[in-house]
Amino acid sequence: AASQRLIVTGSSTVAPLMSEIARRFELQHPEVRIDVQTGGSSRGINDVRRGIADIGMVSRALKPNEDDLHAFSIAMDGIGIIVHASNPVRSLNPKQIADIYTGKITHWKSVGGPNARITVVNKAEGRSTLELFLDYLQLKNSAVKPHIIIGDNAQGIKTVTGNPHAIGYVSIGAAAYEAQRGTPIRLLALNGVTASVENVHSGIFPLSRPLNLITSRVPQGIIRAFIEFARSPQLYPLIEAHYFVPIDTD
Amino acid sequence: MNANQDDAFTLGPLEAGPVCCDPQPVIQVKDLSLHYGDKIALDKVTLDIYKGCITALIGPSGCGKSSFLSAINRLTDLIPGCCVNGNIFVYDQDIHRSDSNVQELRRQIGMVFQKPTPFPLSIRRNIALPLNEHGIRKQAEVAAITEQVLRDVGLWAEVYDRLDTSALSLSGGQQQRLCFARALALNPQILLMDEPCSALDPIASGVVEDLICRLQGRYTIVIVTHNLAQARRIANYAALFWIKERAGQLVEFGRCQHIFESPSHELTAAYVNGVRG
Amino acid sequence: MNANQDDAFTLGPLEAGPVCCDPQPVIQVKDLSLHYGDKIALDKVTLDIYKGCITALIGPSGCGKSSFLSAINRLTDLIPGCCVNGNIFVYDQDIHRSDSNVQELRRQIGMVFQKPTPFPLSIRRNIALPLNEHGIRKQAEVAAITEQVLRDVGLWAEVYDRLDTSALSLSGGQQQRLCFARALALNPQILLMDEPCSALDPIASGVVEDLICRLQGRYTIVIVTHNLAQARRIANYAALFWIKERAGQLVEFGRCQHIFESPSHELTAAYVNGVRG
Amino acid sequence: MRDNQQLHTVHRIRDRLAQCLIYSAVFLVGAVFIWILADLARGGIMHLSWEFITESPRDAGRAGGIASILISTLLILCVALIAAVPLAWSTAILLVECMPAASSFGKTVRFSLHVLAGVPSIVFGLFGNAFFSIYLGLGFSILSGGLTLACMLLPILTSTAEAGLRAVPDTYRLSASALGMTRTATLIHLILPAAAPALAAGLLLGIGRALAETAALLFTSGYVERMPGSLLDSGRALALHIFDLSMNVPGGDMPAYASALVLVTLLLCINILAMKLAYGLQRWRIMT
Amino acid sequence: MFRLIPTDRLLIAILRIFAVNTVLVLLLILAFLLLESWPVLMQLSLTRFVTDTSWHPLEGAYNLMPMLAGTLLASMGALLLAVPLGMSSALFIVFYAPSHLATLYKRLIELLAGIPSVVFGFWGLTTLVPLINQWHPPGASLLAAILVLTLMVLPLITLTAYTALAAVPDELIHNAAALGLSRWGMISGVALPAAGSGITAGIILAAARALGETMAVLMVAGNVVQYPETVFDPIRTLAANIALEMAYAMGDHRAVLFVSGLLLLLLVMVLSSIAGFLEKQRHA
Ligand SMILES: Nc1ncnc2c1ncn2[C@@H]1O[C@H](COP(=O)(O)OP(=O)(O)OP(=O)(O)O)[C@@H](O)[C@H]1O
Ligand SMILES: Nc1ncnc2c1ncn2[C@@H]1O[C@H](COP(=O)(O)OP(=O)(O)OP(=O)(O)O)[C@@H](O)[C@H]1O
Ligand SMILES: [Mg+2]
Ligand SMILES: [Mg+2]
Repeated sequence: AASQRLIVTGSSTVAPLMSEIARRFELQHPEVRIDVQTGGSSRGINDVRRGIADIGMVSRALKPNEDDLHAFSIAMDGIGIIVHASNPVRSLNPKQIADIYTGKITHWKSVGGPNARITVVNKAEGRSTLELFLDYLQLKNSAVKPHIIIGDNAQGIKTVTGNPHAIGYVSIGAAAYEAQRGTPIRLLALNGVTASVENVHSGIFPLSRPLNLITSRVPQGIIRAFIEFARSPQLYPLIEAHYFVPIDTD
Repeated sequence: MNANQDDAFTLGPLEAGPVCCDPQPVIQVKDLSLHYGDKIALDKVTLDIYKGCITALIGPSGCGKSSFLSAINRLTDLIPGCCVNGNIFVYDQDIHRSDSNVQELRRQIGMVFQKPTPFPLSIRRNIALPLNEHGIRKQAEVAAITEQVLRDVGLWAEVYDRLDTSALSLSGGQQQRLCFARALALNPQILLMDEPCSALDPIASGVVEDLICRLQGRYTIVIVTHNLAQARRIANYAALFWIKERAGQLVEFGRCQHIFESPSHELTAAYVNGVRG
Repeated sequence: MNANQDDAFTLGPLEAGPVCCDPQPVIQVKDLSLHYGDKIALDKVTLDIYKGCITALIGPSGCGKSSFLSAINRLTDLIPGCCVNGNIFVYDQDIHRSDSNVQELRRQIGMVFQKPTPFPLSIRRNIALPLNEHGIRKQAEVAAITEQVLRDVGLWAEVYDRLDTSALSLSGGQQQRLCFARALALNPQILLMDEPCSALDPIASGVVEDLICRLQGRYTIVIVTHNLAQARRIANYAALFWIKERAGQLVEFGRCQHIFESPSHELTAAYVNGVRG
Repeated sequence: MRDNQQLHTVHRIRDRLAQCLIYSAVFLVGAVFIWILADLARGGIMHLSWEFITESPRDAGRAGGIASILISTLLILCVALIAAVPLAWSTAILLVECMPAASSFGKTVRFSLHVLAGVPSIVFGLFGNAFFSIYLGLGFSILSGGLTLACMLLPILTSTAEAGLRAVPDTYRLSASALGMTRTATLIHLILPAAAPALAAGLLLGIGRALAETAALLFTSGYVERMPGSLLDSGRALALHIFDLSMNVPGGDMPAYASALVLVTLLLCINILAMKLAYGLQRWRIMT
Repeated sequence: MFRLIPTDRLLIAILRIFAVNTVLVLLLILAFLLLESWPVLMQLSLTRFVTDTSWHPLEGAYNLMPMLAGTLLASMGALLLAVPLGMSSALFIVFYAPSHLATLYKRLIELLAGIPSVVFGFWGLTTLVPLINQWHPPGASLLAAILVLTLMVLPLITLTAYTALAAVPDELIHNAAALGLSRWGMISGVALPAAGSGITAGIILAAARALGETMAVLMVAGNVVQYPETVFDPIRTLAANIALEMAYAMGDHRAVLFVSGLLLLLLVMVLSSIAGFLEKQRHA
């Protein structure tokens, strides 16, 4: 039985990757048991501060008022706009997206799509994807006129999958991973820049962010070992398989 | 006293002359058999009920007296698994004919059960509900009938000032008399009673017994009772049922005096003498 | 017939000589008042119950007969809101003294209710359970007592071969006799009966009445009954209760013959003559 | 009584009309529900296999089975029942056997239960999170989930037990008392056995509610889908698994269908089992 | 024999200790909800929950009213559909169906009563929402919430109404029949009034269930905080709001969620006191 337990909570973007990393780590350290819970970046911060979790997952850079925490980047990710695969629209610019999200554009026709109303999918408050997205479009959440509000990336993908006229935004990693598995969604190009891992890697894609692990104290012992393991080059293939961009720690 | 005055009866004169001098069958039961699933409750009962008379059905528990009553107004239709064979004629009409109107039949045949069962409504509604059902809807008419029947059963003085309270707040004897009133309101020709006194205390029971006596002649009455003294006191005819070979059967039927004083059947003799209910 | 032989009684000889020639009070009730919350059920009843006699309590419904019985074995303790004042002495012991042992009291005083209430257990367990409770646990002893009391109530022949079937499978009269047997098993000196026959059909009722007669002399019996004929047949003493000013009161107490034939109180006269239960 | 023929025709039409409406309502309800059940069965049966029951989930539940989730669910259920049943049943016994219905203590308890019964499960979730997970420091664990569920089951178990005990005829209590038996003995030998079917039915209802619960577990027992090693580990309940698969996992519909099918079957089995149990208890009681 | 009385005392003492715990649980729940929501209840005036522009906790806008409206609308809509259907089903079982069909149908309803809400939510999400979407996008809407809630409370209403109707004494029905009442006359005149209090209690129970239902609604209602203009508009209910945001709420936001928990509790208490009041009225 496991004698030591690590609780990791936070961003749903990082969680699938982290579960896999945790599994591999446990193989090497049979005495350790790692529980990965999702909920959102804020929950990661929250739980670490309250001491419920040992490590938090945060899919953005820490804010100035969070400098009591220690962050360790493990990968880069971008946020991509997704639509259903049957939607002929290939690209949108930030102005169009802002108009769609604030309700100024309500029809796909206005942006060259099919003759149908747009179903706007937004994220619930507290998700870092939402914060980054709004930040980029210079919008306040109160200005957004959504039709459906979702929690996780996966839920966003699922919603768009089920609704041919929906538009949403999720982690590029998650979207690409799903698209590759045959899920009928398409990542839209932003300002003509294709939403892809390469473009995030090379830094051309405008909507990108670091994925961090955070702790409340300087990591010691097994926590430190785990964080180091998560950042070690042997995991690069795994990170890439999840369509994130590994960061060279050196 | 004023109450006593109100208690006076408004029952009309007898319709059929002196009681039972000339027995005239109103209900004719021919070879009636009744099953509940596999259980035979009645086996080939043939019996006439005479106009204006009180016929008492007696016999030990489970011999099918209640079942017999239910067959007459087709209440057996309501009991799942109950199957009736044979013929019952009420006023020469076969009640089991497919074109016979059950609701009209049941209006003609009033019934009072062992346990007083007023509906959980006000006293007034208890009587008005069946009247409305049978097409009497005019306020004034309903009110008149209500007063009439409540006087008939001697309840008017007791309840006239609280007709709108729940019928459940009445005492047992009052509830039972309300059930009588409810049955009488529909102006039936026949009254069936299934041990109408046995759930009441002696005084209430006496009041109800009086009531039954006063109804004699105006209605044809069939009463089930376990109280042989009562049967003797009030009935003109008596029928003894018995369980033979696990089925209820009619053992003897005749004038009350005959059954109680010189029964022809040994079972009857044993029953009417030996019982100390 | 073999069955008849088994039916023979094993009741012992009378303990107290010829019945009631010398009335010797066993239960003394002094100024007993009983309330249910605000409702006064009994008001200042004073009454002696004599050894070896059958005392019948009669009176209209709600006059507090059952309440009186419950007070004697402190069954009133179980009823929330019931409050008892006055003194009851059983064998010269005040039963309301704080150091009196209710369980022992109730063992001494057997009780049989109106509705037959066998426990939903086997026939055998029905009798064994209270015995065990009172410390009699030896298999052989329990079996002996069981047979003894079942013979006493005339049930042995009917059930000896199915003691392990559910008591609920018995007929009403048998169930009631089982309740008698259960009460007798504890070897009480006093038996209280609350309308023990009234839920039974006439034949079963007759059997139970016989049983009560045969218990006379060996036990001091207090019986509530609505059946005046029955009271007259079996009781040595009778007490009439009545509701006056909304409270149950004792109207008259005396020898049975006296109460029924030459009552001193006009209410008694009216009741014993006028009632047609 | 006038126009009887006409009147009865009107009645017959009214009866027919009522009957038609009722039959069509029933047909609608039946059809919709059979549609749902058929959907579940059709969706689930394809994915269902022995491996699905015995393997742990992989790839966020898209592959593998639900073994670890079943274990977590059972553990949560056990914790909840062990905590709730003694409390609930003793409260019910106290209310019925030892308290006048009007006593202030009885009223307080009954009022509390009445309110508790209506509290939405998500509010229990909030409470469980604040009290068990954070205040008592149990974190996201099977224990805190189970205890939260126990709070939720209290009113159900108590009120069913109370109803069952009240349904035991008073005559048993009176006759037993008249035979000089103590309350304890009466309770053990007569009342509890007589109420056993009702108690079992209540327990069954409680188990059903517990198995079906999602909202109260969301913030107490957590999301972790792995085999739990101890009661302090987080464990994902089956209902939560269905929620997660259907909401958060693209391509999770098939396993979600299968899990739903397993859950519904499980509930059905428990139902049948409890009926048998109650029946058996009754037999056994008569025999001894 | 003298030992036995102490047994009783001991029994009662033990039972009392357990029962006190039951009361404690309720107190504890109330205490913790209050404790956790205390900061906002102190800082913000209660009017903020009514007058704020909308629900944007991160921007400090805490208007609970749209969600309250959503909750009430969804529940009432569901009751409006479920009560007639449920009553019909109960009447069908008790009065209309031949016995084997009645048993079968009752089994079906019992089975459905046991189906977890997530399963209904899941079915709604995969079947109902796409259907409504074809008719009127976006699909996830008040309508979907109402329909799913209807499915959930319908068995509850049916079973409670069935129990109440089945408890109407046979004698009453036979009496009614003996007076020549037609079937519908019997049902509407006697059976329904006699079963009235039981049926009302069932409906109130169902209302409480509908108000507090979380997961199924979360899955199909769209969760947009707004006053719906048509049934096709998405809504968010109070309970769904808690489930959706609790995981990552911090500070005031978290406290406000506890406030909405309190609000839900309050709603349910109002409902139960209405039920209690009705009950008293009947017995008076
Ligand atoms: N609904 C029923 N289903 C099955 N059997 C029944 C039903 N009603 C009555 N019986 C059986 O039919 C037989 C006759 O019953 P019935 O009620 O007619 O007797 P009864 O003479 O009225 O008895 P009692 O004097 O106790 O009222 C009994 O054996 C009884 O058990
Ligand atoms: N548990 C109780 N709570 C309140 N009032 C009660 C209770 N039991 C009896 N009463 C009332 O006390 C009075 C006496 O009741 P009791 O049962 O002693 O009468 P009774 O003479 O036995 O009547 P019956 O002949 O109907 O059995 C009645 O008015 C009754 O309504
Ligand atoms: Mg009968
Ligand atoms: Mg009495």
